[in-house]
Amino acid sequence: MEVLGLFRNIETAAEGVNNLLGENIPEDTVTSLSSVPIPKGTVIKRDHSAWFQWVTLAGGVIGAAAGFLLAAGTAMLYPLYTGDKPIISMFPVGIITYEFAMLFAIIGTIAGMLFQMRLPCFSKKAYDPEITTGMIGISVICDTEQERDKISGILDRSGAVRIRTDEEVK
Amino acid sequence: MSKSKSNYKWGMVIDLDRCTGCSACVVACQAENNVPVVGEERSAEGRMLHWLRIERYWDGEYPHVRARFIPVLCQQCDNAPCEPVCPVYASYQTPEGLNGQVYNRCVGTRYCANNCPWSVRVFNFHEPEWPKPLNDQLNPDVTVRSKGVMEKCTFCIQRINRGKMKAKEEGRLVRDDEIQPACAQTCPPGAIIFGNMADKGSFVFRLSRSSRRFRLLEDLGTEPVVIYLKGGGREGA
Amino acid sequence: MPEEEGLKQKNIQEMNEKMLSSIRPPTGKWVFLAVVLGAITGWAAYAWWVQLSTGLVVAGINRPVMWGFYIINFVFWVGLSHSGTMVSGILRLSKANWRRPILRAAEAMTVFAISVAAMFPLIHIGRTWKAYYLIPLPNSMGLWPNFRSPLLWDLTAINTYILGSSLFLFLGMLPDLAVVRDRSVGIKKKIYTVLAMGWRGTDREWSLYGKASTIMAALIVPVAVSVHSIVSWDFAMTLVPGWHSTIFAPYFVSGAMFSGVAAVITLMVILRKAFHLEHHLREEHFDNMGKLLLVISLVWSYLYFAEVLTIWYGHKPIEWEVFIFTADRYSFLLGLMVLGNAFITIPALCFRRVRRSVTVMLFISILVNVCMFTERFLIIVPPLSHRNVPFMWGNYSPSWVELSITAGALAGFALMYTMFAKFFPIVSLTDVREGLEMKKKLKIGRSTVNARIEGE
Amino acid sequence: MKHKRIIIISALFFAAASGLLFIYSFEAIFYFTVPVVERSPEQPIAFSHKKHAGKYSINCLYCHRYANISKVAGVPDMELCVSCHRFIARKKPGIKKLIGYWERKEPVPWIKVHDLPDFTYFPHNTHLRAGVYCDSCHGDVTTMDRIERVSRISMRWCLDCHRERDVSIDCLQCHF
Amino acid sequence: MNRREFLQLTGAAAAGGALSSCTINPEKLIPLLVPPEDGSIPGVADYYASICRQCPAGCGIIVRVSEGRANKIEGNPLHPVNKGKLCARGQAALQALYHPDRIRQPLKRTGVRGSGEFSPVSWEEGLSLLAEKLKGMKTAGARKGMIFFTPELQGTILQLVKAFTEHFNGMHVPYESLSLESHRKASVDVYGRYELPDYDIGSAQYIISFGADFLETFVSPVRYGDAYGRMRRARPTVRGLFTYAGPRMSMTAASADSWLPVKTGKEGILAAGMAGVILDEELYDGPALNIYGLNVSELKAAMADYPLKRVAEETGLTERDIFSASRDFARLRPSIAIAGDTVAHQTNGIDSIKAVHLLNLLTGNFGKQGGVRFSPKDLKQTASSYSKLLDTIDDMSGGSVRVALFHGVDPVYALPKTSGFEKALGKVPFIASFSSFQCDTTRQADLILPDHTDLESWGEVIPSIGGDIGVVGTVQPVVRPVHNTLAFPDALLSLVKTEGGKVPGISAYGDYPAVLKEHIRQASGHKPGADFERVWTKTLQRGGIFKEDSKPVKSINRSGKFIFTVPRKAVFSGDEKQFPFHLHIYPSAIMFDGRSAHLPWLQETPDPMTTAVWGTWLEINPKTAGSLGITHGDLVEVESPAGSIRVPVVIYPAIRSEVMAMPLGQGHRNFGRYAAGRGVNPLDLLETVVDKENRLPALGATRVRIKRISKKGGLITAGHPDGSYRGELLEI
Repeated sequence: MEVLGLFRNIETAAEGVNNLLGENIPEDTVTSLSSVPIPKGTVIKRDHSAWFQWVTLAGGVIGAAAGFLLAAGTAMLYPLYTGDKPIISMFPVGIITYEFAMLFAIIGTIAGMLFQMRLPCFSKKAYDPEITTGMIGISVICDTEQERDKISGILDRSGAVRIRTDEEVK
Repeated sequence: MSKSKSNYKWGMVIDLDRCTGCSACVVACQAENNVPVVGEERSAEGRMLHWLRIERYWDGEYPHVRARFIPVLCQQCDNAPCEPVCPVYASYQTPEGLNGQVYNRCVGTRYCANNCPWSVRVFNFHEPEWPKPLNDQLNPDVTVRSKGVMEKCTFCIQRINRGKMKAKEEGRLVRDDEIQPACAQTCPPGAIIFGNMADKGSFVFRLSRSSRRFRLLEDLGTEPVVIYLKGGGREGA
Repeated sequence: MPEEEGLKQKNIQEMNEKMLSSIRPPTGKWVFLAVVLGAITGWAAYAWWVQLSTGLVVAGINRPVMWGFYIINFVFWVGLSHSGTMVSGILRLSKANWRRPILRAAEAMTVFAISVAAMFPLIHIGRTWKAYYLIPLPNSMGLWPNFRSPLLWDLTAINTYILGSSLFLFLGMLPDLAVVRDRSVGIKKKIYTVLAMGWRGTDREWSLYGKASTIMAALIVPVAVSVHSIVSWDFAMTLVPGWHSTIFAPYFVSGAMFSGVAAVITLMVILRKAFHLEHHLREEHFDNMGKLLLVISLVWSYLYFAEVLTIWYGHKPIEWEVFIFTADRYSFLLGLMVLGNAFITIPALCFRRVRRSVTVMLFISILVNVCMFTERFLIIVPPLSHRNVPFMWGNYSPSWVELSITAGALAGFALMYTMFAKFFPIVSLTDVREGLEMKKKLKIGRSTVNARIEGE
Repeated sequence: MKHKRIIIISALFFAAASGLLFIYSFEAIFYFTVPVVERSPEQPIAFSHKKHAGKYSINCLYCHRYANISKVAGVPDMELCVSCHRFIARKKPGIKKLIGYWERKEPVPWIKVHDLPDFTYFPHNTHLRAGVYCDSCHGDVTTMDRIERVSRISMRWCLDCHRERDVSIDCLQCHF
Repeated sequence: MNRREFLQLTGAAAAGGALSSCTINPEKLIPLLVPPEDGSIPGVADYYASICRQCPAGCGIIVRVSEGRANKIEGNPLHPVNKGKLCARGQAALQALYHPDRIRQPLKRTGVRGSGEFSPVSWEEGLSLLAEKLKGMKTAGARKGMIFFTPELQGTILQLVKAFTEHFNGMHVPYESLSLESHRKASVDVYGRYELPDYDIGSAQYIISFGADFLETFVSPVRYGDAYGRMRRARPTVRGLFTYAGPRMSMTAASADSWLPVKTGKEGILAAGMAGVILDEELYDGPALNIYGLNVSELKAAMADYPLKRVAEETGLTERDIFSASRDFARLRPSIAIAGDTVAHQTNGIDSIKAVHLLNLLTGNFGKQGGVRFSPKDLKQTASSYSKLLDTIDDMSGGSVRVALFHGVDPVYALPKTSGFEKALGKVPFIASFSSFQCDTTRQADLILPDHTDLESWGEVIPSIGGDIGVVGTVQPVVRPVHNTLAFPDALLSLVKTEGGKVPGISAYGDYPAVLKEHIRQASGHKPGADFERVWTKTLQRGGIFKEDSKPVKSINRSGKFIFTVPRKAVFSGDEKQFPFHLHIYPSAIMFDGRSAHLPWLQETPDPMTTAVWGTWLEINPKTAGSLGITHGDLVEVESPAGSIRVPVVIYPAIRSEVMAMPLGQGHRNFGRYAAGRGVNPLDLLETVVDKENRLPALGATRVRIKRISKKGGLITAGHPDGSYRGELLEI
């Protein structure tokens, strides 16, 4: 269950968050929705440590391996001499390795990022198009009906323009 | 198939003191290897397909002018610049030290042609034509190249293979001057000599040791196996 | 106070409106443009078909000039593709805020330019229908491509670059897609919903997104450099006098960025006019781009000078012969190149007034790209026509087929671009608005944030 | 955190998978490149190798007389067929057909089953001499009523054989 | 079921791999009906020995035949003339066999003469048509009613043609466009031999050639080419030296150690001058002179008013060059002086040739190894006679000729326009040609009875030189006739037969192959029978009878005494004022006299000196060109008293400034798709007879003037014009 309160600006949104915390709603159930990145901590004080750079690294390593295999391995499969170049010649293999490493690193980054964002997800969540016109949304995850009503109450009191829950979206 | 394993290392010596520039070799090559005639228009565009050409250089001024003839064909370099640049191994080094050119593999990037300092590689810019019944004269032992394919002198590989097969049947190595490419075979003054450089007793090897020896564009360090012998003039003795 | 809040929100809506103006339903003008471009591309396609069916004899190439306009185009377009990575990659890393409005335009340009470039090897080779020999696939011949060949390096590098830059473009577009999603209805909405992947803009998403953008920028720049270095090695690896030079890689990279940045400037002018972005593409943007162009122009000139100096001083007969031949037969082109790339551009760009005048910048940027095309011609054709064996010297002039395909490439690129602008936000509005948001000092509830923008 | 490690590992797997996929996903293509010509087409005359080579055990070289002396094995000329069948089994419909062709002075338009790819030089005699007998490529024809292709005649197939017998796999052996 | 059908059946096997990429629909497998009756194996090549007939040299060839198709001509190592070597023209003969524009069956003219409108007829029809035309000849006593034009023939074919013309009391006119008539005349006067002298270049130490292009076209280029190679490099210690004297540096001259650019028509004087030097320096071979019946004092007297100084002035050379050349010639023995076409084709040709031969006598090189040699018995070869030919032209235009037959010659092309041959031919009521191609003459014919090409026919060739070995080369068919053609001799025989006539000593044997076989039997001196059959097969396999009795004649037995005189001044057509330049016409190294111009291989083979392909050109000295404002490839108009032509210019650094050279060979109006209407024929500039008293052809005796027309000469050269001067870039 999710409750979403729309606020006109960051100040009021922060206000709302304060009130929520005041009513001791655990902070890690609260999150903010916005159409531009909000400076860290202005609304939600929670740092999301990213780990997907490790996927980038892994991608790079695997890419390098793949590139090396391709350049060196295939040359071994049917060894044909060309000019004075050895069958496995350092520079070409290096270049291919490099290119593949970069390719897989890039793929890894995007993949890892989406993975950590838990995107793509098309399951209906509490949302309001107005967010993309500058409104700030405060969404709270909760389990029970009364909690929900309580939270929406708080948000309403702290000046939310509109309250939405994922039920009504459904 | 390492570079050295084979008993053969085909090589050629061209004695410029004997060469008269008569162009018999040019036609012989064309006849043996199904080299198409491209016609007047294409010739004008510089798209002639001769694998072997006689280069004529003027030096000096009348009356002390000289004309020099140099038969230029694929130099079959040991460190051939044309080979490594081919993305599909269509051009590669055979165990017997030839620059192989595999027509069915060639995709026609023309990279090899750019990287051949002798410009001996020719490209089929269009489908070759033999108005009937002229096609009856084609040599069945040699592929007819289609459009978009690079080609060049092969030292008459079909003859080399035939000779090797024969030798193999008789359980021996190929004898000296048993194999003759079309150009060497026909050359009236005997300026072109072909043979096995790996055989230290062969005529071609002995000639290649001559004091008159030089190689075209030797300073590029591509190690051509076509060796020229200086000639012409009293100084050439 | 609520009313001013409302006011602000209206502004944002208008801003979205304006910046997404490109995706309004197509006007007659736009359709006409698209049709014209399509026609030109079609003609080029026909020309290519002619070449495929009759062979490369319809092109101007011959012995000894085995490479011609196709390769020139290839190098040129790869060069253009460096715009995006340059502007967004490097400027993103250096946190230059004026980059924001032109970001998307540049990145899109990268993707399309490199795709166009990738076409040319296919058009160039003699047996296009056998091109799959170049791809490393297990096959019935048990044969693999030769990775010792620079062309294979090219293949991999460009493959990497296409994938990388497309992903880069997509990443940058993700939030904007969400915006578009929220503004559109019906089938369109469905499509954009899928593209936006359910982006909501939670603080979590934003923080990860920021990090990813930085990493991507850091990754794409070295790729870009490697791509054009490898393109230069296609030439530098050969024994062709005038090609076989160590300076080629940096020389080509600088040239690529030169033409890339110039192209971005041209594009800025066009977009500015087409979508009325005068507010967002202001003089300081042109000023900054001008400075950038000036720097690169200086680098290019320096490298060119070094290149020529070596040839002149070393005076290796054949290399000198090539240079003399160029200066003699192509004196006009050579002059044009040197003037356009150095002697006009550099002094002109030193003047603030020049850099800030849109029309002059347009002129200069176009001039630079013309000259860069010339430069590629002069790099490729003369050395080939006067190679080591004088008996086999020759000449080259493009045929109608090569010219039409060149025109077709340009048209095709423009077509793809207009299409893109029609369906996707051509201005990265999130970045722009982020910029605006951070303009002010923020004194907020539980903490104070110093919103001074780095870079400007 | 525990699930984080799991995610990392799975991500690694993903990257690895995509890597290998990129290289080896096309192995399948190799199987599609087998020429899609029919393996055992209907011949104009139902000639049975089973009968000739099998039942009457006629030597291959009796009909394919050039196999050991030339690069081509040689399709038996019609005179050869007729020379026997002028007397043998005249009544059979197939033979009637054959005689018909012969009298019309037409050759029988046999359909090629073993079609060597273009631009490839395959000398029969050399292979015979090397002890590669007919059946190693053409299969055991003594059991075939209608001849059929048993081996994929592709370059890789040639190479495998050449490799295992350690004969040259130099390109110019077969392509020139 | 004969071989011809068999050929049709062996599918495209010979096409060496179809061009198309592999097809999905199954290919057909077409069997032979019967095995090839000559026991040839599909996929295995057969080799047949024969003789090349592209020029009179008569080299031995071996033809490779696979699947019944000839696909390569190689030299015959057994043949003493060319020892396994072959020239470009010999190689290209193959394309004459399979030429797309060959005449494929007998043709009868339907349109007006020269319109080229013919309709096919059967052989019976064709032969009977000719027979009936000839019937008249026999009865009507009018001599010369029929004229038979052929090249210089020998052996059985000659007998046949002679007998044939006798039978229809016509006249046989042999004709070679590059006739060696004046050489024969000179050699009769000097050596008392009618046959051409053979030069043992291979073992000579010093050679001086007076315009003799013996490496490209002169008499037997392949034989001499081989000899040249040996002369240069075959001997461990000696490297033979070679000097060339002539106004233009020919391909042969390019191989010379030194080139003496002597003025046009002054070669004889140069030779005389050298003789003078040798006499003064007493470097001559005294005893030899006595044997040859020459007297030093007389010779000196003859040379009296030609001191070295004057010679130098006249020839335009320096005294030093002449002197050193003479001294080398006399000292470096054995040495040879050769006179060639450039000399012969001047109005003072015969004198000049004699002067050159005098040099050989002075140094005693007659009959020596490395000298001038003759075969044991004087081969009585029928040589063409120019004046005789000119007479026949008069007869034809006179109207007394009623039938003209042509075989293997193309006078309409190969005679100067001014000779009026074509017009005269127009007066002849009936013209028949046995040619395989629509050459300019055949075009005029009323009836064409196409002969086999050389590779399809029987015959024999006795080489014009290399006669010191009794050589009879046998020509045998290497493939079945490609088209519906009939062997020329058989055609003649059948014509005689239809007349019920007998050809003495020939028609007894039935068809021509039998005749040939009999002749070979006689030549080999065997009794008919089994053992001869073996000899016969062997002969065919070897490609002829080569008797190795190499006993060169040492003594000269001429009827009269050889009186030496310094050559007269050469006369030229055209006044020096109006026509300032000499026109130097030479047989092209590739096209020869034009008989090979229809072969595409040769058309595309770059000319060795100019690297020009697919056309003709005019060679001009760079200085002259500069002064006339002409550059490489310009189109110019060349004008002579006899006519004018337009031709592109090649700047040629190795030619005298007052001389302009043009090759023979192009400018056919017909002659197949590759030759027709290509280039121009320099003969159009010549007067028929310049040398009034001898009435000999004189290619070099014309003066011209030129005018620049435009930039577009349409010249194609394989070599880059500027690059050709930049050899130093190759560091050689």
